[in-house]
Amino acid sequence: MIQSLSGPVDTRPWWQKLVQNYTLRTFVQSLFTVWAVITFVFFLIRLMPGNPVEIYVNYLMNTENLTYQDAYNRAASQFKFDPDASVVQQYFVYLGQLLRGDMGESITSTGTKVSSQILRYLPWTVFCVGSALLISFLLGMLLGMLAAYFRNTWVDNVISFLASIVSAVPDYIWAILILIIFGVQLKWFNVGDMRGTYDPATPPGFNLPFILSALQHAILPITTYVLGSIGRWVLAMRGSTTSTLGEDYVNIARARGLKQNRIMTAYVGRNAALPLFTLLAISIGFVLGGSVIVEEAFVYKGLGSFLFWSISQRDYTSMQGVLLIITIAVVFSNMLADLLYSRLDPRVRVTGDK
Amino acid sequence: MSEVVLSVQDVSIVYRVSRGQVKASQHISFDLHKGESLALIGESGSGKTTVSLSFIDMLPSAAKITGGKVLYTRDGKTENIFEFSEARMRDFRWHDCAMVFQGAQNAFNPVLKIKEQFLDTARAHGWRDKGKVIKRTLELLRLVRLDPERTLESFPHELSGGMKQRTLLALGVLLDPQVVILDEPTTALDILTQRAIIEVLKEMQSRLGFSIIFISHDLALAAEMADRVATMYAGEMVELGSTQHIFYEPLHPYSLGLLQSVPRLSQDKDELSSIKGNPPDLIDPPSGCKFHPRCPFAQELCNQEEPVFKEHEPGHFAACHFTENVIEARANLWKKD
Amino acid sequence: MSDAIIEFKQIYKSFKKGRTSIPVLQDINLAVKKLEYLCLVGESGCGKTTSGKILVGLLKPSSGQIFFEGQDVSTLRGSEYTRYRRAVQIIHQDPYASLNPTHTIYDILSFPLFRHKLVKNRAQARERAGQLLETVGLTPVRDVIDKYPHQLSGGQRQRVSIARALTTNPKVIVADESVSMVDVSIRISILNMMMNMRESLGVTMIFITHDLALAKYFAWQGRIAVMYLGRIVEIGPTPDITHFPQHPYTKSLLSAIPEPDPDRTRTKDQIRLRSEDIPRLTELPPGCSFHPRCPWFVPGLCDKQLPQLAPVADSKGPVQVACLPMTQGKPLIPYES
Amino acid sequence: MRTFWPLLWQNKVGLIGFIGLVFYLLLITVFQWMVGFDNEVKLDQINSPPGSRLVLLTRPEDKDSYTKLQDLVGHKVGILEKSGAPTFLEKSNVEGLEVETYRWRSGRGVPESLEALAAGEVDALIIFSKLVRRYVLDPSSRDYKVSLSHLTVSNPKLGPALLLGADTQGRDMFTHVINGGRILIITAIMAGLISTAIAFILGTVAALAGGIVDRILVAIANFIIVIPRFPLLIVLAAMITLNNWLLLATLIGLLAWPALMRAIRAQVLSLRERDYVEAAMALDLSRMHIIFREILPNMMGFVVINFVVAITTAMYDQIGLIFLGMAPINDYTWGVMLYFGRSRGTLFNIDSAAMLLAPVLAIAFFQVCLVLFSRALEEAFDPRLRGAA
Repeated sequence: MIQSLSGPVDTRPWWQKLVQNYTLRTFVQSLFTVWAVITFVFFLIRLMPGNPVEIYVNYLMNTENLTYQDAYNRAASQFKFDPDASVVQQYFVYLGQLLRGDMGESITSTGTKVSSQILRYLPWTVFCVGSALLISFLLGMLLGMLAAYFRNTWVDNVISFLASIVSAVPDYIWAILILIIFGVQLKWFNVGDMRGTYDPATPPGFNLPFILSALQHAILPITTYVLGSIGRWVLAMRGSTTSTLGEDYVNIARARGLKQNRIMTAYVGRNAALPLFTLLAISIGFVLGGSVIVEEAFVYKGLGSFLFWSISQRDYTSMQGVLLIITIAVVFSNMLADLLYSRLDPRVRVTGDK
Repeated sequence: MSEVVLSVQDVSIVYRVSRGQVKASQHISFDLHKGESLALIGESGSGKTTVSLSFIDMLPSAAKITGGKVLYTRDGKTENIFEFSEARMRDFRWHDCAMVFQGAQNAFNPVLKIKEQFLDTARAHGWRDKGKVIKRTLELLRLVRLDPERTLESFPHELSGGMKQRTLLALGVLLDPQVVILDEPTTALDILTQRAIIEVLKEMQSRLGFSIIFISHDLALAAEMADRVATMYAGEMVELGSTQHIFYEPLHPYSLGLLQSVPRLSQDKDELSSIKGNPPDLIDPPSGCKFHPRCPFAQELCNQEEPVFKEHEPGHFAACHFTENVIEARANLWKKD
Repeated sequence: MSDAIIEFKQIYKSFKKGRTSIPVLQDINLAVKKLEYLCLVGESGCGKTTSGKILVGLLKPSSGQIFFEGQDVSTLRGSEYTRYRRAVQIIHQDPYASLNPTHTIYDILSFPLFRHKLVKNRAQARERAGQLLETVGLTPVRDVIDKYPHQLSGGQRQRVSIARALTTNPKVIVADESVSMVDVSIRISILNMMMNMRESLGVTMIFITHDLALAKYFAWQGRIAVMYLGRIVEIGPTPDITHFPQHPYTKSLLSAIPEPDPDRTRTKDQIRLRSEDIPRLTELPPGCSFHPRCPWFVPGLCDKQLPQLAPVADSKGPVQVACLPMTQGKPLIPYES
Repeated sequence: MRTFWPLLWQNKVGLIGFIGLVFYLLLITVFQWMVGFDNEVKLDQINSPPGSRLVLLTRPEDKDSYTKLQDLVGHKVGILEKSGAPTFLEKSNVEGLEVETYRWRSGRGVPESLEALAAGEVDALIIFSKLVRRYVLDPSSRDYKVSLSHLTVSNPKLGPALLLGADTQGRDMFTHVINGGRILIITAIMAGLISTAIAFILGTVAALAGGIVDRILVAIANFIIVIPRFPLLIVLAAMITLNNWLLLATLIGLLAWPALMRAIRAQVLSLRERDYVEAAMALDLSRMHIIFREILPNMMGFVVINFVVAITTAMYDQIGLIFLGMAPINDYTWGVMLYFGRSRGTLFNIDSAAMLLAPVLAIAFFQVCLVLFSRALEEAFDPRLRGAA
């Protein structure tokens, strides 16, 4: 009476396999979300009462004494839409442009492509936010695990208390605190020298002085992002590890006489870290959101600072472009986190849902 | 009788809680012989799991062993488990004494293949020869009637509950332990799956010759599996004897009460009755015999003096002041059969 | 059957999970006579709990009709429907999950009393709640009525659940595994109390359990329906089912159950199934769903045709089985592969 | 709830948070009323460097002679014409002071007055602390004109010194800090209420209605959740003129509900499966009874905790918006202080630390208190954690 394993004989036809493929499905879902966001942002900018086009038309009428029609046509040429077409038609033209990677031209600096502007600022933000997330994710997991292992001892109390405090304080408050205390009062560094993304004296390129300069300029924003996000990781990892420590398989691993190291890494650590990957995506969105103020505070010329600039200049095409890029980044990092999770958790790999 | 593997002597364990001390297990003594299966039966909170957790030092942090010793003998050498160093205890676990917990649903690390988990266990106890471990694993999986190769390559979630339980049994005997503790091994399993586990267990025990401590609230299972049975009530062992003793000649009113409260399939209409009252509060247990508030035979003495756990006939122990009344009552009750 | 208080006619129920639909109940026909003891027995996933929930109106069947006192429930409207809902009540399995922890016992009992205008004011509600608590043996009432569920023991909570089910003066009570989580020593007293409710309150009891021994005790004067994978495979008077099981599944089940009687349980004949895999509900085998496991499988018959409940050939007994060879009068021959 | 207070008492960290929140409550009610709001623009102080206060400067040999203003009676005191000193002296009502006024001339009058002090033309000088640092204590200063190394700064209690200095218009910053929280806190609470209410209603409806309603609501939530909230908020703020706190609260609330809505939906779904809810259904208790008496009490803790968390989110959002100048800056709030700090360069002014740190710390502590309190609530409401304690 040998028992056979029920299940994994896959008899689905190829097209069904394709449709039910987890990676593909996640990807299509992400594309759909991006499309929805594009549509949302487009109509938001076009159809809101007092929408940017209207405002711009009014602005032109007031400043340059144009008639409504002239002003409208002028606005249309700058917003890159056909003034005679309906909003829906404009929408499809816009979609087509987007597919070709064309986000239109900046309104305030005529002739500059929004996409090239974004490409200029994006890498710095990606560099900053990316390294900050990596640092706080790894460090946070480590501290969280530590707190969970020493549950209800002073180690845990200190770590959890500090994590609560750190997670409570908004990242831009950290930025201001760093500036006031270390920059202005203690003069540990010269704030003025650290503005921008690198020292204009060092030519960009893959060489040590440039990298050092880039790091020097990024260190403050990175520190701020780390401070702003690490508390969450610590608390999440502590909670996750605590509940994993209570799992049967961990107890049984102990009863099996496994060495402590092995239990802590392969049994507790791996399982406790799993839920954090889902949080990673949310965190990316959060940190990117905060980058607007943090970059502004440190005068770091990244995407957030560009967004703020375009908003204060009422440069709607740039604004639209940046908002889109940020959302797409979040959607796809969501997807990546999902896929990463499914790589790490065999339960998802097979069934395709959590 | 054959040699004693595990000798439990006067072990007491308490849990510290905010209200005081829960006297979870008090003055537990018994000997486990080589190759026998001993059932610990009792209701929830009777302390049967607590005492067995203490053998492998797996008690929760709130628990404290307040007395007693557990002597373990292997190859003629006897040691007190409670005095083990950490390293010795780690090696003792699973290699000498494996514990199969209830609810195997979650017994395996969900992110590792079954094979990894067998290898992990072997590696932790110094078995370096991977091929040999795999060979033994395949053998054991076949013994528990699973498809060995496929089980080995599976992740835990790909196995059904019954399969996991059997895989865990195979893992339990991987290192050829002398003692296997089974904590409610069939609870939450279907009847037919439970039957398969029972068969597998019996076969494994006869092949490998380990001793079993069997923890259950299910009298029927004990009747089928055990050579000897110990009844536990409110943290104390109240009766210990052969399966025949406990099921046909119980000396303790609680054992008798339990037998009276379970229906039997093969009989026609049974005369059943519950034990009156509720299990006692273990922080503030009743004076004297802890069972006396629920006992139909209780007299003034029971309230005042704790009965001694003593041998009434060879191999049959009980802690009751008035065993002769129990014998009389049981004769009256079972005459009708 | 005019004396049926509740009747299932061709009840089907399936749950949707994503794109797949899981058939939980298939073609259930069952008539429960007034004041009859009926037990639904089966392993987990057989659909017994779903049947219970459909019976009390918590779930709607996917197709089929339920008759309450001869009326099709789906045609009942307004007060008629309310009358039906009040007349059938359920007692859940887990005494720890079935009482809302934020309410006192009085609250729990008084909500339905007020809702159905069975009492006019607080004083009346308290009095009625007290009566109900006395009915279920929770005396003295004043020790219980203002407590929160967490202050009571498992057995006491289960009694409160029963009292709550009685608030609406029901005619039918479905007890879903209602004692399986209660300590062994007090199970019977709760079961006896429920059985007494038939006489004292005129309640028809439907008992759902996986434990055949309990089913036998409870429904000795009634009937047992054995379910397997969403279908009733055998139904008949309890003594017939427990002593002379007909369907291969019932036979295996009975042979697999250990008994609290060492001699008897060890000499029991064991039926060996051909497979221990329980098919998934989403991938039910064709024909009789038990055929891949059945030791008396007849190729070409059992795997082709769907068996219907019918009396065993040549017998005029009241037992009905869903087994093609038996109903067609063919002898059961062990299947050799 | 009856078990809540003892649990809070045991949880010292949570207690700190709770006490802190009570303090903030007092701040926006009682303290605020007691301190008042200094909205009087002092034209004579218009040039005062932000955050500085008046100090008394003397020659070293007189270091300990003047501990209060009265000690200067009969002596000559130098003041700058447009500094706060004239008003201060006027208000302090000390008779018999000889006052010598020096011209301000964009600060260039300062060295003059200092020279006068060094030369013994005046016995003491009432001057801004910031200028002292710049002209007297910092030898590298390019404005260093005279040798004043023998001068000492002493600071007798010059009347009611401004705790946190004055802003660029001479208004008492301390009163601003005390007053700057009310609107923020009320708005944050409103936004928290709005988002929690939306999340609760939609989550409950989605879970109980199921089917297509559920799928649509969840899809909307999933959609909103991927758009980074803060950038969207500033884009929206660029289009809607946020001149109204209720509007701001509504906007924040409208964007912050999805995560909580999904969590509440999951909670209701799991609670709905509880046996006691099923029993209530079997007893034909009303839908309202089931939602409000059976389900809600068992997730009240969850809702309250998330309400507290929602307040922190709203606080983050609105102060962020104000900091960027995209939300109301007419009302003088902590956020506006930061905004001015950034836009007027006070951030980089070494003497303005106290003035900027005050709102920064007020915000930070408020958030910390909320988080500590919410964590205490979590422990109090979670029976699993409670058992472990």
